[in-house]
Amino acid sequence: MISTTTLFGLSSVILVGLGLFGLIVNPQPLRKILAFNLLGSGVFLLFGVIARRGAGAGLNSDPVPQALVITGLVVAFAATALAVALLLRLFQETGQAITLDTEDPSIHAPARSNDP
Amino acid sequence: MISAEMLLLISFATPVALLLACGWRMVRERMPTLFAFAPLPALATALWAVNRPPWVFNEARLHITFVLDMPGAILLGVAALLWSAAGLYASTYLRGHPNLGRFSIYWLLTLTGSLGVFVAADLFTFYLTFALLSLAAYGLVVFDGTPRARRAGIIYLVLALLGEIFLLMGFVLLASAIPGDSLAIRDALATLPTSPWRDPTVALLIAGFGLKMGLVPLHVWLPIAHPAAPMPASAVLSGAIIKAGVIGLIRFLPFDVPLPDWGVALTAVGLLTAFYSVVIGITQPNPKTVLAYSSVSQMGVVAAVLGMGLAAGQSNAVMAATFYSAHHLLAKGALFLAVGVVAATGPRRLWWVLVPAAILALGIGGLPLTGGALAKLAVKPVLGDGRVELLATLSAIGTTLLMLHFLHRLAASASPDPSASAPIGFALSWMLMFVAAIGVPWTLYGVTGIGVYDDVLQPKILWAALWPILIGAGLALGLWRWGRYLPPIPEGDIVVVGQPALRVVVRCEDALERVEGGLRQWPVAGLFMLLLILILGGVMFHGY
Amino acid sequence: MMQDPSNLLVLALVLPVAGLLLALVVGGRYAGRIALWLMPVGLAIAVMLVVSVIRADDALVYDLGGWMPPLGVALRADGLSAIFILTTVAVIGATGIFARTEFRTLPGQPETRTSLTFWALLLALWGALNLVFLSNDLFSLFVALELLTFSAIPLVCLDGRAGTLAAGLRYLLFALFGSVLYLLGAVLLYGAYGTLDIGLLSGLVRPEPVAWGAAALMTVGLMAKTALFPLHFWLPPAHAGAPAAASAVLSALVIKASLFLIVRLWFDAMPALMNPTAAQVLATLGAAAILFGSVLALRQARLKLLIAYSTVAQIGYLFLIFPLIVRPESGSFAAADLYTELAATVVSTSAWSGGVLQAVSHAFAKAAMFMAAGLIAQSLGHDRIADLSSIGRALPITVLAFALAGMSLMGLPPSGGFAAKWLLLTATIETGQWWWALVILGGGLLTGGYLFRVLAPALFGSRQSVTLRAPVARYREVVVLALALCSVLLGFVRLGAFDLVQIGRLAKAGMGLP
Amino acid sequence: MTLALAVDIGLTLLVLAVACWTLAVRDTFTSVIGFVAYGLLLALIWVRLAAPDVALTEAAMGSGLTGLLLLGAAARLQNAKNISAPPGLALRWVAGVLCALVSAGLAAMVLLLPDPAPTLAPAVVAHLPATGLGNPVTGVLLAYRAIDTLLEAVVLLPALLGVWSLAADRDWGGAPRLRYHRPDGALTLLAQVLPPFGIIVGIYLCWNGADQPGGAFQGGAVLAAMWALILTAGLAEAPPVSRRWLRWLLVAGSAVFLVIGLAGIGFADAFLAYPAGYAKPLILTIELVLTLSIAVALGLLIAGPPTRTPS
Repeated sequence: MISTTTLFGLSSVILVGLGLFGLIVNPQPLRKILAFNLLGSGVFLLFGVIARRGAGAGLNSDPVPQALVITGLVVAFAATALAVALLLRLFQETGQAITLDTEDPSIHAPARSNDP
Repeated sequence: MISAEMLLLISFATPVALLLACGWRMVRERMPTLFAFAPLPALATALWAVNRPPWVFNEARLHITFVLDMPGAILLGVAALLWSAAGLYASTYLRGHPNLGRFSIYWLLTLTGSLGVFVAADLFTFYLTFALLSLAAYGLVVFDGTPRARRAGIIYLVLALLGEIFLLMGFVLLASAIPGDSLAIRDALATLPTSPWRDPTVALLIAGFGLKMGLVPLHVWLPIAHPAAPMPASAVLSGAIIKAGVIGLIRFLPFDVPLPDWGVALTAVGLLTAFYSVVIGITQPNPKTVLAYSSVSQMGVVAAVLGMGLAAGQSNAVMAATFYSAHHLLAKGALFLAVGVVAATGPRRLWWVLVPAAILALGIGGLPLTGGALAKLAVKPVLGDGRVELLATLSAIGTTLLMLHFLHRLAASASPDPSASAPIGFALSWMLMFVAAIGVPWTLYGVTGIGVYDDVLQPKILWAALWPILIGAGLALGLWRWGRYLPPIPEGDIVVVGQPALRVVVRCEDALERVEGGLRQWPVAGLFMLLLILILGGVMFHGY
Repeated sequence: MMQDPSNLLVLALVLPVAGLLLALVVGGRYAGRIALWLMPVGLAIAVMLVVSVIRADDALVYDLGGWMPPLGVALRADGLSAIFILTTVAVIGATGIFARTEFRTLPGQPETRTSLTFWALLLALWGALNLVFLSNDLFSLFVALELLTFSAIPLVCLDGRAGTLAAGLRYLLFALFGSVLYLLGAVLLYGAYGTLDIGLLSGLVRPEPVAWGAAALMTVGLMAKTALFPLHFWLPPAHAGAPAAASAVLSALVIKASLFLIVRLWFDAMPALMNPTAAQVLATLGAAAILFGSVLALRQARLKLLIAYSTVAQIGYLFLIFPLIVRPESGSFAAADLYTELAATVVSTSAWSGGVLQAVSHAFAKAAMFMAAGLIAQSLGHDRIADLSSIGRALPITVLAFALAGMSLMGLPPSGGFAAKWLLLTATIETGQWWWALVILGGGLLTGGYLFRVLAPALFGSRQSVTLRAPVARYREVVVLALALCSVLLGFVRLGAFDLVQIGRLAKAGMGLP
Repeated sequence: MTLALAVDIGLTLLVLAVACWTLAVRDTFTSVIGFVAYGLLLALIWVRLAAPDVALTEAAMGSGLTGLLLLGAAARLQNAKNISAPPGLALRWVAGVLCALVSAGLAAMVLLLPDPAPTLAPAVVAHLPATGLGNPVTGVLLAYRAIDTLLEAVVLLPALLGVWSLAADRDWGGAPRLRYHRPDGALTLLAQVLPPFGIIVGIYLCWNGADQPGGAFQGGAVLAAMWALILTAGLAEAPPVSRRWLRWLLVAGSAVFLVIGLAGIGFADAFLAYPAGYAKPLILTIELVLTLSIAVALGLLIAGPPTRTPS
């Protein structure tokens, strides 16, 4: 009989796979950011499963991974916010939804001085 | 009484101080006038050291070790002499030149390395000075800024770096064989014969130093780079700098333990070089190129001498090769200066340049009573009586032919203005070198105990030196008569194979660039990330 | 407070963080001044740290909050950490002086954008680096890596051009990709061993599937952040597009942080997993990095891109140390005699010292090169390599600094790069892996090639006069020269001083290796 | 099969289905909505994993704040010309296979995790009395691993500075503006009704975090979400980034934490240690200030870079 932790553990692993797939294959930056969040949630879920497996001493779940997941969620949010801000600024600058899959050729063109 | 430490210190402090002074524009503009004096402390050091037991200077904090022994001191002394004379020449040559600051920096850098390499006593110091002279000399080769000089510079640099690579690996192998932390050349030599990496070490060392000496087939850069440099730089390049390879072989090969295979191989390469470069040299119209090929040929003879010594475990080969090289250094340096003097001299005054030049040129072939004859005499015992000796004699014929061809081309390169005469600086330095090239070998020959003067004057020996000259002269007549039928061969001969090789390299680079362009795609990089996870995980799984 | 040298670990961590908070409060007008005042203090702390580690001849450990691992988090400074902390403060300090007037609010003007963000982010970056070098806990290290990423990426896009924004976004997303993989590995380790402390893990990790998986995930995740070939695609545009001062820090330090963690993982956290074949895989990637990075550097039209690709190549050298530390012929370990086998596996210290020296001298050299390129770009208004003829006439100190730094990259004596190359070559001989020697030597030739493309016209160009669009402040040139000289003079550091590298190494301390 | 397990399986399938749909759906806006739903379902899973603190954070941050952020971005990017083509079929297949392989490997590792699982729960419980706290998660966050929490609060600052640094030079000193389009009635209503409750919940979460599920991050996230809602609806303006009080608010949490931590060196012989008997009040102080700072930082992260151009 499959246990709850195994079930959620396996689903977390599938979420990781889905997140990886989306991050690699989807060309739109916003969808990549979304896939990154999916991937991250899969990793956090796995940590939650590990916490649950470590129940003991009167606790239903090991609190250390829980605390770490909370911290991790904040980091992931900050990362998402930074990425979204960059993406929107880039959109504002170029006026089109750029792709990250291939490089902007202008970077290889001689640039104006970087120093003001 | 100045101590040896002080002398040695001043020898290197002088060029370094001048180099630092180049940071100041006022001094930099006047620096060439000081060129002639920069090597003089080193000359004094060499004079101090001649005929004394080896003396070691160790500065442990900076890993700098020097040794003053006979071979090092002799080469240091004659090299300092050439640097001084060429410096005098350069100060006139550069007058009013817009880039003379640049020249000064590279001249002094090369000078420091060139003098240091003769006295370096540990692997680090040797590699440091060797690399310094190799790379700084690039600045001299390309100084003219012409496309020809720049091409020469690239070829020079590629091969010089290749040589550095051979040496670095060889040195690491040497150091790895030394028990403990020592980097002293003496300790390296002591362990080399029993080192587990003996053969690769010796091969790498011969390749690295042979490249600097111009041994075939690693000689290609030399006939291209030496003529491309300005006249005084050509003189030191062909005279002093290639001797870094000679001192390298002297310092790093174990001459008291016979290594027959390597000895024979080195001799064979040396003799091949000696003949090959004569054959190519006689097709060259430019007197400087002819001289460069002659340098290659002469270094071949030195390599043959060292090879015979290595094969038989004869340590007297060291002094013989040193003396031979010292003579070549002076004579070749002088002849390069002569090319410059002749180019500035009209036909009317030409004879007083051409006659001494002829004496020096034929001296390289072994003309009796010249330093060259002494040099040939000095190496004779090492070469023995067999086939090698015969081949060496034949190479003297070749050298004579090559040097007569040089004189021919030299005379043709005189200034078209009949009354032109070389500036006093040119003439003075040339006369100085001429005197040195005649006088110094004679002095050294007796003083250092390489031979006794009485031997030199025996008729049998005089004749033995003379007949190859005569045959060479006969061949030279033939060359003048039928020389035009010789095929034109570019400078650096086999360098032409570099062209298709270069195309292949460029094509490979194109391919790499295309592949990298593909890898810069996000999805591809992402896939590689997953692939690497699987590979690393799999490899670890498989490992147990 | 100073009696206990382990307080230095806390200070090294708190100083930049406090600086960041302070800078944010006082604003752009004083942020730069705060950073510049804190840097000498940081330098003093770093020097004291090095001295303390040498004097203690062991790692300094600090249990934060008085809680011992596995419950708490420990800071730990061994010789390796101390060296990197010192290098970091030196490079960041030089960057600070270099950028002193570039990012500032003029008196009487309202606060400008870069005058706050540049300095605050530089301080955050410094704190993140110190944390990476000090933390002994895999999760704190994750936070440190993220802190590093968040402070590095805005620095890339400081000029706000579309090109650098795109480069920054690619960098950010790929770095996050790497972080998640790293975190996944750490999670698995916690699941298997119930701790995230490196010291405890080193005794617990056994060769088993979960550990292999974790090691693979974490290594690859960190490789992506280090930009090891073929995961390097984000680096050239990001490092080339950033302002010179930022590029210097990014190329010199930021990528080394994740590399440092790989080393920590392999040799400290999971020594039992040290696998010769996996080490060969890493080094093969390193060799490919050297080849591709150098060839691409040869073909760039812009100076900063050339330098960025040179970083890609130089990272490769650092990955060559793995097989030189893990000997190939030592086969599988039986669990029983694991530690004796391990003792035989860890060979001479040459590779360690060589690797560290390579990392440190590259840090100084690359910082100098990016700053020199920045000065050239500033004074010419462009950084096209084809138009750098005779620039040495106009900017002699800058070009000299570039040449000296290049000397170190090429491994010419007496530079730090030479000493590093020497040690690495020695290690290849000692471990009988001559093929890596060929890679090291060939890479040197290629390095010479791409530097030649810059230096030959710069030093030997035929132009008689070069007109500069903007003058270059002398003190900035001097900073660049000082960095380049550091990387050259490292070669004179008595190699024995790099015994410091060995102090407090877990694999050594815990396993009683000679 | 027990009912609980059946519920778990149903929940899992639902989460996986929503996740797949989120990835597969063509329209980005729809995809983000899917992600928000996914986050809420995930919070349920966290409850099932006996991790209410994480469930709260996931709901507030993972689903709420992230959703708000992504929705805003998707709305702005909706009119963008899409010039990016997806990679070729072969590449997608390879990616799919590799992802599946990685997942399979991970699944094997999950199944191979040791039993009984190593855990720090006993250690956490054993030392909890020393901190005076009732919630073990808060104990980990603010005592045992206080450094992570401190750094976490600090990490928000460079991220925020990073977002701010994306402003144009001329916009520096202006205020962030969140309104993407004309707010509709529903949003305004929501923004009028929800915040009073949200703020109470946020403060409660923070205050109660010492003993019950909740804490600074959760409380801060809820407060930030409320603020962001108000800003989005256009009911209030964000303050200009150059305001000194705003900067103080941002750093206050980390600064107080840092100062108390440093005081620990003198009074409790370690950085980030609390003197015996004072642990709980100090932790509560830190949490309170931290909640405020985190709320401001998170809210500003959503609000984006400053601007001066009128709407």
